Amino acid sequence: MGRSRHLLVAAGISAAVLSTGAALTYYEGALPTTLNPLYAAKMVDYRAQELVFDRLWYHSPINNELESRLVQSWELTEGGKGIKLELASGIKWHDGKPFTADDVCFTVKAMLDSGTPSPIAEGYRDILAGCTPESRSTAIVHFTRIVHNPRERLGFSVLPEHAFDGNTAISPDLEFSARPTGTGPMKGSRGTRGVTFQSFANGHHSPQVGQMQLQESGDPLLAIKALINNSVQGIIEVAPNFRADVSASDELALKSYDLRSWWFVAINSKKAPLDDRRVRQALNFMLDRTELREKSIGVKPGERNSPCEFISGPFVPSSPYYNRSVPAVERSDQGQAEALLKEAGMEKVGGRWQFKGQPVSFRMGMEKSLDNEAPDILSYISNQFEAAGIGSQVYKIPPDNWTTEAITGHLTDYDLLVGKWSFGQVEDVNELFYTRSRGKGTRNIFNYSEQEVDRLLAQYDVAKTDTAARDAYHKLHRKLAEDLPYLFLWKLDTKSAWRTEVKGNTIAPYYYFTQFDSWRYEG
Amino acid sequence: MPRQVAILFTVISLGVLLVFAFHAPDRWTVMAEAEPYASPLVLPPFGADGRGRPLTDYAMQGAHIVSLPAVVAGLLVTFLGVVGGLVRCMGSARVESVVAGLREVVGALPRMVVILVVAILMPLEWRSLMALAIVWALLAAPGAMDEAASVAGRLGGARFVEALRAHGFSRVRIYLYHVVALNLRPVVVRQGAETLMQVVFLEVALSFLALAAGEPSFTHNEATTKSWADLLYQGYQSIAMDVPSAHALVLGLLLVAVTAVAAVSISSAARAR
Amino acid sequence: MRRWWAQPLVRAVVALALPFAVPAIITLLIWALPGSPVSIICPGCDGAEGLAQRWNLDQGMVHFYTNWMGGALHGEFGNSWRVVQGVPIAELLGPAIPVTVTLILLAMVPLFLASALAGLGWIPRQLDPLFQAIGLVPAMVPALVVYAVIALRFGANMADGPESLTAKLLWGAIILGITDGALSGAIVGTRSLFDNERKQQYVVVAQLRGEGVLSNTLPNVAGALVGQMRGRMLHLLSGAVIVEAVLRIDGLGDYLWRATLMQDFGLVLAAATGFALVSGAILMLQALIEVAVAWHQRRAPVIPAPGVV
Amino acid sequence: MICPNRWWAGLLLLAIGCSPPTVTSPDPAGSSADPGPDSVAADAAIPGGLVGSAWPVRMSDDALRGPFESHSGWAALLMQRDYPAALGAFGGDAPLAVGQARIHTELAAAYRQALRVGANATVQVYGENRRDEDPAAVDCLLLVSYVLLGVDDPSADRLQACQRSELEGLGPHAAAWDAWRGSGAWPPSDALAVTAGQPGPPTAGAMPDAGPLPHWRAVDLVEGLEVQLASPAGLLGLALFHEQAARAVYPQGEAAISAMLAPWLLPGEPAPAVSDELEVPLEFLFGSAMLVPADLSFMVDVTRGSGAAAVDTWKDRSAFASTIAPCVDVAGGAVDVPCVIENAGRAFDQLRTAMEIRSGGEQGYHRPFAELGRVGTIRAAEAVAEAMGDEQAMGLLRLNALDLSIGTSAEPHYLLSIAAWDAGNRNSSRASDALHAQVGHIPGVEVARFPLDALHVRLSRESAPGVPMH
Repeated sequence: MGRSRHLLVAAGISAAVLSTGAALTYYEGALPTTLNPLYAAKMVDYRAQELVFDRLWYHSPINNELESRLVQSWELTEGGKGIKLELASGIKWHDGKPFTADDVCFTVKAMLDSGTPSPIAEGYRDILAGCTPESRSTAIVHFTRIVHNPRERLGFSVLPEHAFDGNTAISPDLEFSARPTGTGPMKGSRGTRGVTFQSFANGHHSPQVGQMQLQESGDPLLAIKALINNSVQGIIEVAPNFRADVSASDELALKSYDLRSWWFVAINSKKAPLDDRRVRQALNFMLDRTELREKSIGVKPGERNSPCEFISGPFVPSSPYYNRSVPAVERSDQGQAEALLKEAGMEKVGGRWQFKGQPVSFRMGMEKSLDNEAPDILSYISNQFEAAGIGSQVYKIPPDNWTTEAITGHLTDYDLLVGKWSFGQVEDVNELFYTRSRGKGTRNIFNYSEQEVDRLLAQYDVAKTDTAARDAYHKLHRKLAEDLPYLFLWKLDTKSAWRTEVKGNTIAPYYYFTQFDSWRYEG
Repeated sequence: MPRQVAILFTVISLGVLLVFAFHAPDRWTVMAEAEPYASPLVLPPFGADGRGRPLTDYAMQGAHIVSLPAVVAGLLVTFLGVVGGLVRCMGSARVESVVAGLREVVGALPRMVVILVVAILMPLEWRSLMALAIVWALLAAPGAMDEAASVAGRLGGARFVEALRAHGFSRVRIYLYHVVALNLRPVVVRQGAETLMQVVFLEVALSFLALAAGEPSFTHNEATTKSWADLLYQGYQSIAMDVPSAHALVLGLLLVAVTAVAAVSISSAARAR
Repeated sequence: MRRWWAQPLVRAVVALALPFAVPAIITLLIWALPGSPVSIICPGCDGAEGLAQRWNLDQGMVHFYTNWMGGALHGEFGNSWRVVQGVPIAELLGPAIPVTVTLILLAMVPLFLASALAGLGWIPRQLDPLFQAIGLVPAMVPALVVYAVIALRFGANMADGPESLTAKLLWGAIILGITDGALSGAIVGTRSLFDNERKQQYVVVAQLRGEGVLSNTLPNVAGALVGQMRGRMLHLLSGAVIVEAVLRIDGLGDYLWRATLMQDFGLVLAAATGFALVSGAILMLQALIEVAVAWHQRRAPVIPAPGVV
Repeated sequence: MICPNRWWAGLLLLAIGCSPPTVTSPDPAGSSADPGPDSVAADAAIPGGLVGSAWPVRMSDDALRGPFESHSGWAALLMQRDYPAALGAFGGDAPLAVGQARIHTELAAAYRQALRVGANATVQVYGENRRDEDPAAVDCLLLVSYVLLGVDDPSADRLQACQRSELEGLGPHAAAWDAWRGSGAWPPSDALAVTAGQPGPPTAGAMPDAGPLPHWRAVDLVEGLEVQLASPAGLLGLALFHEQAARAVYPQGEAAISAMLAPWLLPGEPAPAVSDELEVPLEFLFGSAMLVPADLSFMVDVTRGSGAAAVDTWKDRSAFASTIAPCVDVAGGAVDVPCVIENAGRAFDQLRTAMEIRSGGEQGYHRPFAELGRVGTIRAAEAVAEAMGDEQAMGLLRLNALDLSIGTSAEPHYLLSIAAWDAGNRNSSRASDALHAQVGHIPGVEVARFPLDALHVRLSRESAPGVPMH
């Protein structure tokens, strides 16, 4: 090794750098858009922010207890419409300033401030009414109504008042988004190439990993080779076709990451002929999901404990909201598809379907990063449509355009969009199917609007009992399986891969790094 | 290189590219036809990729992407070169200074910067190589016009035309045959051939960058079309990560070489006698 | 060009105008894009009027451009919207310009050497095909191989971290200098320039008088030589975008590439203006050298070339 | 360190200091070069004598493994954990009684865990999170659940509250179970008699389901919508059916069946005696998370006998006890989790080395078999932590074992026991995923789904607002 080290120095990499303790480096599919918790747009944002901030209350990943590192004791006040928080002492912000009740109330006020255009704050505005700091260590949070389990509703990250000099209108492009000040176990700073985390021992945190680095994994093959080669110590989302390599290695451990995700093909029901429900149902029968799954994800039919299970509605099959009386279309049924298209006024000329004399051809897009998890799925879908006589032009959409244009309903010149949604404990799908208006239906991809669906979603929102809410979503499931704004494909589990030198790496559902204090890296 | 050999090489190389381009499947065949990374011996003629699909489709579709835009850009530069030369022959100083000024402005910025700014402004569905190829040609044109003008200048410019007029040749014949065909041909054809090659390299570069950055390409719709950059990308993996895809790298470099041979042989075929 | 100073003057004017023209053209084109830039900055944010007002996007193009240029003149480019949301652009591009200039200068080293040797005639013509063949290798293949090896060998954070910057600049310069026809162009171009000049009458006369060939030819070809070198540098600047993006070097080229992908208009404007500044500087340098050469030539005796009426 | 070893790549990158690739995968830890079937490695986790008797090592002998490998029942059980297919195959033309008994015993254990899922979910949703909408009928199910879990009911007049519900058969059902509470009689035949969905007499090879579901349809007190209810006790009948079927088809295995069931018994059940000389057929060990017969006895002793003290008792005879002994501080009442994981890894390597030596080279089945040994070790330590009340260690060990319980190590009864623990911790997402994975494979476990679904809806509607993310 002597010759090459000498050459390394010649190549400009100083030997000193090589000998210092290496940082624990892990790959994410993409870099976080922001480290400001109010503007988390993707799952990678949530995971990175969990290292830098403390949520007021969180669920322990081990026994799911509702715990808080910031609140020492609490009691209900104002007859249940308020909760008085006695804060823990000895907690500092990453810049050394003390954590006080003013910070908690500043965060609540910032979320309620209309100058903070954050979709996440929007969610809290109909629950939180305000906050009054009684003393440096006591704050009272006011709710708009009496709620069950009030602590469950206070899962937001607390922001430092002094970092914004008290201005509660927080805009996404402040320097805070790249260099935040939090109370979490790690002090984070977003560089151009990744995010660097530095441990910050605190009254309520004692991280054992000194330095950590988040990198963006471009090529999945390079990522797995780098992991096997110990150039990187972890990969957050391992694509199904690489999981066997990880399981077969002695130096790697495949860890489960509890994230409820399901895949879909959104249909532009505003554009003819897709505005006709029978056409959408025909497309649903044209897709052979079993073949799609086998070819792109590699799951054989009938395989037990498969990470990928078919769905017929907007929920994962194990969820109580899933209407189990609505079967998934596992195999294609060309006969039924043809009958429906004929009924919708189309005719097949020379093996190609025509609508009003024009050959039917759809423009289909997919978020590019899904190609890593299900390689070539877009081509397989378009080939299946092609075989059934429907033409298609297919495009891969940059991840960034997906966030800025697809989700916000701007890609209206597309006919079909392949995507995926991820959920935590809350499986509220109102934002996906509600008619898009101010504050509602913010993720309604093709601005789908259907009266019956809006009624059911409203019924879910105002349901006074669980049974009413569940019935509403069961009916919604059946209605969507019939009206098909989406072709529902499947749910797919997420797995992470970490080297065995990383110990005590308990992975929390959805937020991932909640138990980071127990992580150790003996690299 | 003797002229006949140059013409032969031109015909062969252009022929290969155009045949590939013509037979390119318009839909990406995802049917595996062999073992992953099958060598050319197992799956002639070029072997298979990581999912058992023939590399010939990569070569053909890549040729299909670049052929038309590259030829159009080459012809555009050739045409503008001829215009530059003829303008010098007309001896109009004002037009010449306009061309010189244009050359300064256009030549001021690195071409890739201009290409990227144009690429950012193209909406997603207009993304194609043609627009970028034309921009590249317009960026290369002032250089070609300048060189053609200097050739025309060495001829004697307007005085050369007057001298031939004295011999009784018609103005059109002088410009087309004497000026362009005989004297400007080598320069403008070489400039056109070089632009043709550069446009191919531009496509490979942009697609390769998009692959390395995990972004969709600016030049083609990689959901249905593969580019030569995909070959080079798999090839790089064989060097850096022991993936058995060296035959993809060889094919990629071979296709790049064929393009270069085409450009060089066109230039030498059109060389002055 | 009748008067000798006309050409350098045009170059100087263009050099000064570039850093203002480029952002103006880009702003014009940004406004031509469908959809409002605000939705790109804060997707799905309702009530983002405040943001539009904050970034001067609410009163049309001219308002935006004048404010942007006003800020740019004293180094205030605003914050990055997408690439590194929230970080001041000046902080990103500050270190990026020297990195790119270093890369270009390092890449010029092999070109200077090759040009000098070719000029002196020490590189035989038979080697040209070899250099042209090397020139054909697209720059990004060796670049990505180097990146992958650094990533696999020294760890991903090293590959992207500052520690490996020097190594990446060294390798980037070598790749940039040799591939994409840069080296072969330098050799062939310089040699043909000097060969043509050696055929001139005055060189023969100078040799008869026992003077050195180079001392005579150099002043005359200096203008063309500088023009060629400037063309080469622009070619390298163009290649730098690719090499930086692949080797993940935080230079102007890479920021421009990433800002293009993520439609971070603030950064695109600043990075393109950065390129305009560098190109303008090279252009100004060429104009000054041309003036110097012309001034030197005017003081030297003029031997009329035979046969010119 | 992988470096491109192609000559041209090496040439190209010589300056970057790329030396020829060293062997990347280190030799399995602890293996000494000199052969010797069961040589003791320096940092051995399992004593040398025991390694040879562990079923993965014994099964490396082709002659011994042959009959198992060729029988479709074992393939279905081991590769897919597919009970219906395995049971069918064992009951085929040449019925394999021991194999059938093995499956019936595992089913008996699985149904008991499914029962605990239902009971815990009922307690959490109707006990801890009672809402005004919940009908009186839920008090009856709460009563039954508290009885089955052996937990004191916080409310004294639960039975009276239950009687207010006029749902047909629900009152007597609750009363019968209330009467059985504390009687110590097993099995609770009288209570089972008034429990819905009871299967017929136990017959080998049969897999009855839980009968028509839901057991009752009540009405919520606010909106008047239908509430579907099912009593977890419905699963006890199925558990006992399979237990008795196992004992009937393989009478000689009485002690082995009891020992295998012991860790999964319900609180009210009498525990079997801990026997030193336990006779366990290879068919019970093959493909299970127990390495040697003494491991079964050790687990019985930990879960139903002397608790943590069992570690010292069995240190020399049980592979698990010896592996986890250095990590258990009986006096301090704590288990060192990293130490357990480290030692389990060593046991894994030891088994693979011994198997490699026994079968003369690396084979495909070595890794999955040794993996079962590693999972079993961690599960043993988890049981010890539970016995000592070290909640934190038990939780961490469970998460580690859960990560390893994939593919051939995904034992349904263990996964359902994790679901029961999750349900008790109100972690309804993971619990419903685990239960859902068994629905359709183990008929009747859907009984537990009714209370678990109710729990998940209640929790998800009352947590912090969340938006779908991509």
